[in-house]
Amino acid sequence: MTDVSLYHNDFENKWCPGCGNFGVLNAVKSALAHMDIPPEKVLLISGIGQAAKTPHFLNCNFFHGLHGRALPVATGARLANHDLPILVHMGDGDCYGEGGNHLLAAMRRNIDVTLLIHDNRVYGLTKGQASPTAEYGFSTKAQPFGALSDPLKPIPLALSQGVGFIARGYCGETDHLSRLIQKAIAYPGFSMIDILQVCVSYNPVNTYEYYNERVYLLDETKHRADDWHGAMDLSLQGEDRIPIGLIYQKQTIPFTKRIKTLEHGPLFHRSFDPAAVQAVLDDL
Amino acid sequence: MTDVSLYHNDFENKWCPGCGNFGVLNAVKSALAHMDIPPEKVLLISGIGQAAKTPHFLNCNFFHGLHGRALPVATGARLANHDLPILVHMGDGDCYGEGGNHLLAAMRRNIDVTLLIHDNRVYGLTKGQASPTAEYGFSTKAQPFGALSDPLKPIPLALSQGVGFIARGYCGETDHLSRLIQKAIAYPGFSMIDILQVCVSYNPVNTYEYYNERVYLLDETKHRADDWHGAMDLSLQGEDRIPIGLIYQKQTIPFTKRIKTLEHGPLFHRSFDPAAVQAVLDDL
Amino acid sequence: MDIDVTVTIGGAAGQGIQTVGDLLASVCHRAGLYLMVINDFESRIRGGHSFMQLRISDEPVVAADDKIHLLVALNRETFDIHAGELAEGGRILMEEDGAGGSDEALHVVDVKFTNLAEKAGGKIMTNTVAAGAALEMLGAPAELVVKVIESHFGGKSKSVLENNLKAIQMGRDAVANTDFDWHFKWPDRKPAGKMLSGARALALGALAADCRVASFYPMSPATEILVYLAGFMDRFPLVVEQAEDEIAAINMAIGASFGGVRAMTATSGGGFSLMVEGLGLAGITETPVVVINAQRPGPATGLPTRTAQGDLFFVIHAAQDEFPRFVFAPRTLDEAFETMIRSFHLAEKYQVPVIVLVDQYFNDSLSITREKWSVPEKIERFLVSDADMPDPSSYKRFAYSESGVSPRAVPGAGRARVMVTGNDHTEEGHLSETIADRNGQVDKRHKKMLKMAEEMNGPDILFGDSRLLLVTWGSTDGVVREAVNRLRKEKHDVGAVFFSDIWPFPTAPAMDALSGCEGFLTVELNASSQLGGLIRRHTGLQADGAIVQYDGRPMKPGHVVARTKQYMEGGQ
Amino acid sequence: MDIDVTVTIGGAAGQGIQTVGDLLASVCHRAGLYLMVINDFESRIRGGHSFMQLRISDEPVVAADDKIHLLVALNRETFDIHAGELAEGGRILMEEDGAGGSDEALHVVDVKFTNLAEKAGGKIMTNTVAAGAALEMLGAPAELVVKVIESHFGGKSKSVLENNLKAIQMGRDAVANTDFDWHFKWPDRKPAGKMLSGARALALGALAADCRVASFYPMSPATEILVYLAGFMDRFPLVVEQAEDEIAAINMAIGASFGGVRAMTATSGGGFSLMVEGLGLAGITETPVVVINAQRPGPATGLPTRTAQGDLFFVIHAAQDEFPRFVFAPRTLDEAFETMIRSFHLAEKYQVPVIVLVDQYFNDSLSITREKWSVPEKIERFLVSDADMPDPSSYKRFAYSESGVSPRAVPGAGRARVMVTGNDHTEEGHLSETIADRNGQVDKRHKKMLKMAEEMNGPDILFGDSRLLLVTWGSTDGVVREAVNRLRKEKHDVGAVFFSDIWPFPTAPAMDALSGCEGFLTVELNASSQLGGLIRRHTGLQADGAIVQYDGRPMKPGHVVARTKQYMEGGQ
Ligand SMILES: Cc1ncc(C[n+]2csc(CCOP(=O)(O)OP(=O)(O)O)c2C)c(N)n1
Ligand SMILES: Cc1ncc(C[n+]2csc(CCOP(=O)(O)OP(=O)(O)O)c2C)c(N)n1
Ligand code: SF4
Ligand code: SF4
Ligand SMILES: [Mg+2]
Ligand SMILES: [Mg+2]
Repeated sequence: MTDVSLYHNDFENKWCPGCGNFGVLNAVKSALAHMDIPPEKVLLISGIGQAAKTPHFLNCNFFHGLHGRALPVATGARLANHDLPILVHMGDGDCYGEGGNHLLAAMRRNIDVTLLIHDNRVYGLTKGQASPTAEYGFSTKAQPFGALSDPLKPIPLALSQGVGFIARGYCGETDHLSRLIQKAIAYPGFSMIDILQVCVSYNPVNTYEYYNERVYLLDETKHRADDWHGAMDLSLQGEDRIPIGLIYQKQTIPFTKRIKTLEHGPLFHRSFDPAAVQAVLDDL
Repeated sequence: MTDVSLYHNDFENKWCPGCGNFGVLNAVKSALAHMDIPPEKVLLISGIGQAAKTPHFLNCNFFHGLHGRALPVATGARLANHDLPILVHMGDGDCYGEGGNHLLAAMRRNIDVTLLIHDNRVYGLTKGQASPTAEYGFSTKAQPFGALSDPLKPIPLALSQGVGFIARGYCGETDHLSRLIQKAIAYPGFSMIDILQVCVSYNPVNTYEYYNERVYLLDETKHRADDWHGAMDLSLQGEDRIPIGLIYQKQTIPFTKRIKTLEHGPLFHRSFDPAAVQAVLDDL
Repeated sequence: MDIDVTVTIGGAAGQGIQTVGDLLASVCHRAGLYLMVINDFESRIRGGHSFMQLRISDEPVVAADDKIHLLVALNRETFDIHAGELAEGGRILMEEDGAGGSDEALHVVDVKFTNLAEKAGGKIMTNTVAAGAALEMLGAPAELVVKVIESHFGGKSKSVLENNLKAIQMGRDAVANTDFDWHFKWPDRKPAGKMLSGARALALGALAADCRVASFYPMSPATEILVYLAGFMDRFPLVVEQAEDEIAAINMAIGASFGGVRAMTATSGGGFSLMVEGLGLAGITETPVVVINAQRPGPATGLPTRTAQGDLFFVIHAAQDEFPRFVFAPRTLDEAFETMIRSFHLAEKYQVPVIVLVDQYFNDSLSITREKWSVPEKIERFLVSDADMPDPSSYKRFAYSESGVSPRAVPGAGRARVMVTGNDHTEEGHLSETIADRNGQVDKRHKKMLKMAEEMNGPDILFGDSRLLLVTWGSTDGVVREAVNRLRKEKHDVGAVFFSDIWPFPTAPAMDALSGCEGFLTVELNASSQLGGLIRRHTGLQADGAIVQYDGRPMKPGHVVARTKQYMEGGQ
Repeated sequence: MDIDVTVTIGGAAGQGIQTVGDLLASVCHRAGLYLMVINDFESRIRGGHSFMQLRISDEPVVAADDKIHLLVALNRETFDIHAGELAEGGRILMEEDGAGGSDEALHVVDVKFTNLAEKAGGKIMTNTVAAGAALEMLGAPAELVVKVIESHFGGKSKSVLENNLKAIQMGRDAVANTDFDWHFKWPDRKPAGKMLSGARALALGALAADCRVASFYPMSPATEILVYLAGFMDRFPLVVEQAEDEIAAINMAIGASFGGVRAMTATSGGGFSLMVEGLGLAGITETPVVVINAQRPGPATGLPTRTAQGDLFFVIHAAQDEFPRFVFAPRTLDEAFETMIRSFHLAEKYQVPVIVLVDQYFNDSLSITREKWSVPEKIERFLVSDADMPDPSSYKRFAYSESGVSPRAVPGAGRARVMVTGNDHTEEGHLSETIADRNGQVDKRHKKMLKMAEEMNGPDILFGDSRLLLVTWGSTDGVVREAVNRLRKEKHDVGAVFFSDIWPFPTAPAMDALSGCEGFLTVELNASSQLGGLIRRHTGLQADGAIVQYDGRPMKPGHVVARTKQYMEGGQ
């Protein structure tokens, strides 16, 4: 195992003290250390939001792009070099709001990246509007009479579209989350972890207490990860008890394995063959 | 019942002869006639594509907007006047491709409109590229080596997000489709019918023969519309046999009923009260 | 001005700078003073460095000043960053006197904010203590201070109120009798006007314009506009809805407008980028819609909480091909309120999109209104109904007309069917690809531009017959105004020209305003001097120089003065 | 020109006009003739009215002609629409001779397309019969016609080929010995160049530039570019991927470019609108990316299958705030191919987005290349790797530099970590909100503009010392070129100036080109004369008039000639 301090950097963290993102950050570092992926051999891609700042706070390659658009960037980067592991960090607004269409497409492509959604059920960086996962009626300055939409259900959504690796983590269970992330990185195909993340500044409902009371570790002897129906039922239950862990896993064909061109190695490493192009031109 | 010819207009139809859209068009007219909704008291909203041209081919109010954006337009129109029935016509590319994020949001809002997806599993108007519902490997000029994505599964998607009215129709079963549309219009909340629509020009796979062999009417005695699990199983089955009919229905609170402001009648009909505004200003 | 004091309160986000600032501002406002309060904060929720700067005067103030007279430093960083900006004789209120032996340390008045707060009942009242100290330095009357505290904390529990009253008093006592050159005699007047932010002025304008649907996706610095408006949903026929993205936001507004009510959206550059296609849809479907673009530095995410004026050409030309639109850049609270009313009116009168171009500096600053705001008695909707038509069944939404404006009916309101498409179309609204329909509809739309141009006000002019003119637009108005006044006091023959009606460009009045001077300089918060380019494109007149700034901070009058002098001395 | 014939083939979509046109074009091409083939079709798959127009010559042709010499009418509507465009002596091949007693009916040569096709083996060969008849009218050599049929239908079953050979012969026999003024003696030369469409020239340019990821969302008239490119995925290190929308398309290209390969996307105005925010992201992250915008009339959906040049200002200013970009508007096939190679090169050299602005007319027209295309021997990537760095662990992606260009490394390629953000940032690539970093990075980016400007070619000039100059850009080149030649034949002192390098605007060469003439007129496919505005903004020179057209159809030389004369006669 690599020394986790290799992933530390001295760039000033900009999150609120007590923010659940710290737990996620630690879990990511620990997962990379456990998997011996050196900082320069991993790529983090993110959208915009508090969650999306994550890559700045550890040692790694990163592309911190636009609100909602991390997945297309990740798809492009994946096509350029399918040997480089990619983690995508998005907020719930980022991923399920602005970026919803790309999420659907990423599922359909089965792009081989690991998507970590820091799901604090609120828009943190813009100071506390209801996010797509906020409860119906969640009241904020922007929604003084409560959020009017039902919350998005990310795990049922992923199940419905045949995603092959679906998990839920909790920022308050860093080691557990680290293990999930390791499994997700190791999974060949699209892997997605919806992470219950506490926002101490803008979400007074889904607090540490709220989750500590409700969250329980999935018992692998009771719920088998290949049981799709069980997974669906588990994730459609109310919030009295919230299971965390690997909810569903199956084998799939990852995106880059679907593309014949990529059989010859990453695009980035291929060489240019002017003669072949000239032959095309001459043949016109 | 209103005379269906009232919905005819003499604007030249621009679809290919034999196109499945004709069946959908007839079903819509027949549904409106059966429900005695006069042409000037219904609003059709559409995106861009062959499907989205539908409103031009019957007598009605319409707004034929941008590719993928019919649902937000419909949401706005709904807010302005929640007494006017709204049908939204979109293609599969329109609705599940470009417009995917709005579909997720419409489900969450439960906007009280009827969404009819003319699902021909191809991009018709742009001459035959793979659409989000095209089979994996579907080959076209744009996908000479086959489509690389798995198809979107619209009905499981809707089920996973708690949509209250989900049906599947077939352009080859016009009467059946007309009845479904009537039920959908009558449903208070978001109602969605994914319509198997044949494209005779660009989809050589999902032809009339293809569907005629596979499509069967859901037997209401065997599948109860309130059986969510049954509905999910039905719609995750392979394509050997394809059920059409009302797949799932439950009671929900439609969007416009969630908004207190709208209790006093449609916004469009409310009057302006300058004194009330002046009072706000004076109180600052 | 007899009174002209600048107070800066700085600290980390989350330390409650806002409360100190709000209390100070409220006291000044109630005393009948004028104010300009600017906010400077980072894109984070806790930590970092933020500050609020209040300029307080007995006369209207339109810009922040260059120097600080009283610095309230809630942490050491604030001292490090701002002490250098202290005016001669200025003082610094802070916790530690050992300010590193620097020259500025001499000006520190040591106030043990935290200790005192704890004594008053809890550390949380640190900022109340600080407010008390600052108010005392300025000489604010005790009764007024108590009144403000009472109304500020009135809604809370009794003990909260009492503790805060204690805290404010402790702050005052801590600095009692400290020498301070800007300690002044407070007037006892009525409030000079309403005190509010630019964002709220825009929201109130929308309310007064009978806006009924406002859709948005949160984005600084626009969010506050519709968040504030949302608070009125319970009392007015109004729905403010957070959309799933900006594309939805503008399409929702278009749908609502088509459906028969006035509608708007508000965003910043990144969101506006996503609205561009929808803007064109409003253009070709001739659907009235008001879009506020509150500028911040870019491109992409740029500096999310800072200010800029970099989107001028972008909003004028946004979307493929051409169609008429209005662009307004209000300069003051009063003008913002009026601009919203006017924008909704003109949007419906001409059936076009209207873009209101503001910025973070404008939206987040507080100041005092100058005019009495009044609400239109009646909202003219420019709609037609069956009664206006010989034969409703043959109603043509896009009928040709002299003015280019076609009769606009509402779907479902009568027998007329309303047919609209974003494709080229016939007069009825059906798809068409003929040359006649294309040219007919393009010409019809472009015809409107002629009348629209007549609606445009020329620029505002200050000492227009001066040799040198400073030319600016939007919220940079106040800074340039103050710079001109200062320059003239020093006997420089300098005037200014202020644009708020931007598009259709008011060519003739611009010519008039600019062709008499010997030279002119543009003053803008963008790198390429976009207004300069616009003026040259439309009038042929070329600016002799440009004072530009693009660091995300509002311009300061002193900078404009210095750069203008530099130019006059041939240094440009 | 000894040979100069225009053949128009018209009918309903789905009738196989394309086949007739392709056969004719192939025969001409193989005979060594020059060609310009324009396509006019409606936004539908079957029915309506479409046509293809071929201008055939023994010399290079750069524009469509105004008159038709031979009209092949596959249905009656074609006769109704086009008969009026017939040149004196022109003939019409069609099925029914009873063409309504109109004057033009006299010119009809009755060919029973369907009957003959049925005799040849099936109705489906109607278009082959028509092609045969048309080729015979023109005097095409029999062996060549047979060869073309053989290669066209060679891949099909033997009976298909045989039937088509029969059909073509029947068509030829049906008109044998018909008088026709444009029956000409065919040369027996090698093909003059490659025959292809603008869209394909762009795709081939991308292939030759080593583009490895191309993401797109289908949109006319851009789709064909990447659809054609997709066909090469099996033979080259290339992935062409259809995205879920245009926002994804540009962000995918940016991701791929960041990931280390050359990447592009292509769209039309509506899709470009959706890409605007991403364009800004490429700007601030300094990620090279090539974006083709194939213009069509708008706004919104407008006329999806027609042509326009209405996006000039839009693409120059698209996205909030300012950042350097290139804009090129290639005018010919050869230039398009070269422009793509140059665009990818310059995108990487300066780490900026490059916009290639073409249009439907350009993309969908077929013509003949003039130059031999050659592929760069080596692709210069302007990348750095660990070996170039003293200490890879302290690599700074956005380091300040003399030229403004920073060292660009690829993530995962070595020990250097590559850190990139769409926010303002430090040299390392970390978030920053300081004035120093903001100004530093803006200045760094803007510095690049100076060098970029040096890369720009001035406009192409034709008879530049004429009294009157016609000034145009992009694909309108050929039409203006032909108009100038016609005007000069009539002894008018008219020349022309053609821009293809648009941005950074080549101010000095533009000045040079335009300041000598007595007057100039702009010629553009947009309503407001955007090039005219751009020229005035940058040079101060104002056009004396504008020849504009915005009906979605390509301009015709005759129109330019007529409007120019009108101007010269003082009629403007
Ligand atoms: C196009 C665009 N729209 C809006 C914004 C403003 N914005 C920044 S972060 C954010 C949402 C943050 O919420 P979430 O994604 O849940 O992340 P969190 O801050 O909660 O981690 C928004 C709306 C933006 N940057 N870009
Ligand atoms: C923003 C945008 N992107 C792309 C297009 C081009 N376009 C028009 S229709 C269409 C897809 C049509 O497919 P679908 O929605 O399935 O409708 P169909 O024609 O099959 O009924 C596309 C991509 C467009 N008009 N606007
Ligand atoms: S606002 Fe919420 S999510 Fe953002 S850093 Fe603070 S606690 Fe974390
Ligand atoms: S292309 Fe397909 S969907 Fe479109 S009209 Fe023709 S058959 Fe129908
Ligand atoms: Mg969040
Ligand atoms: Mg389709």
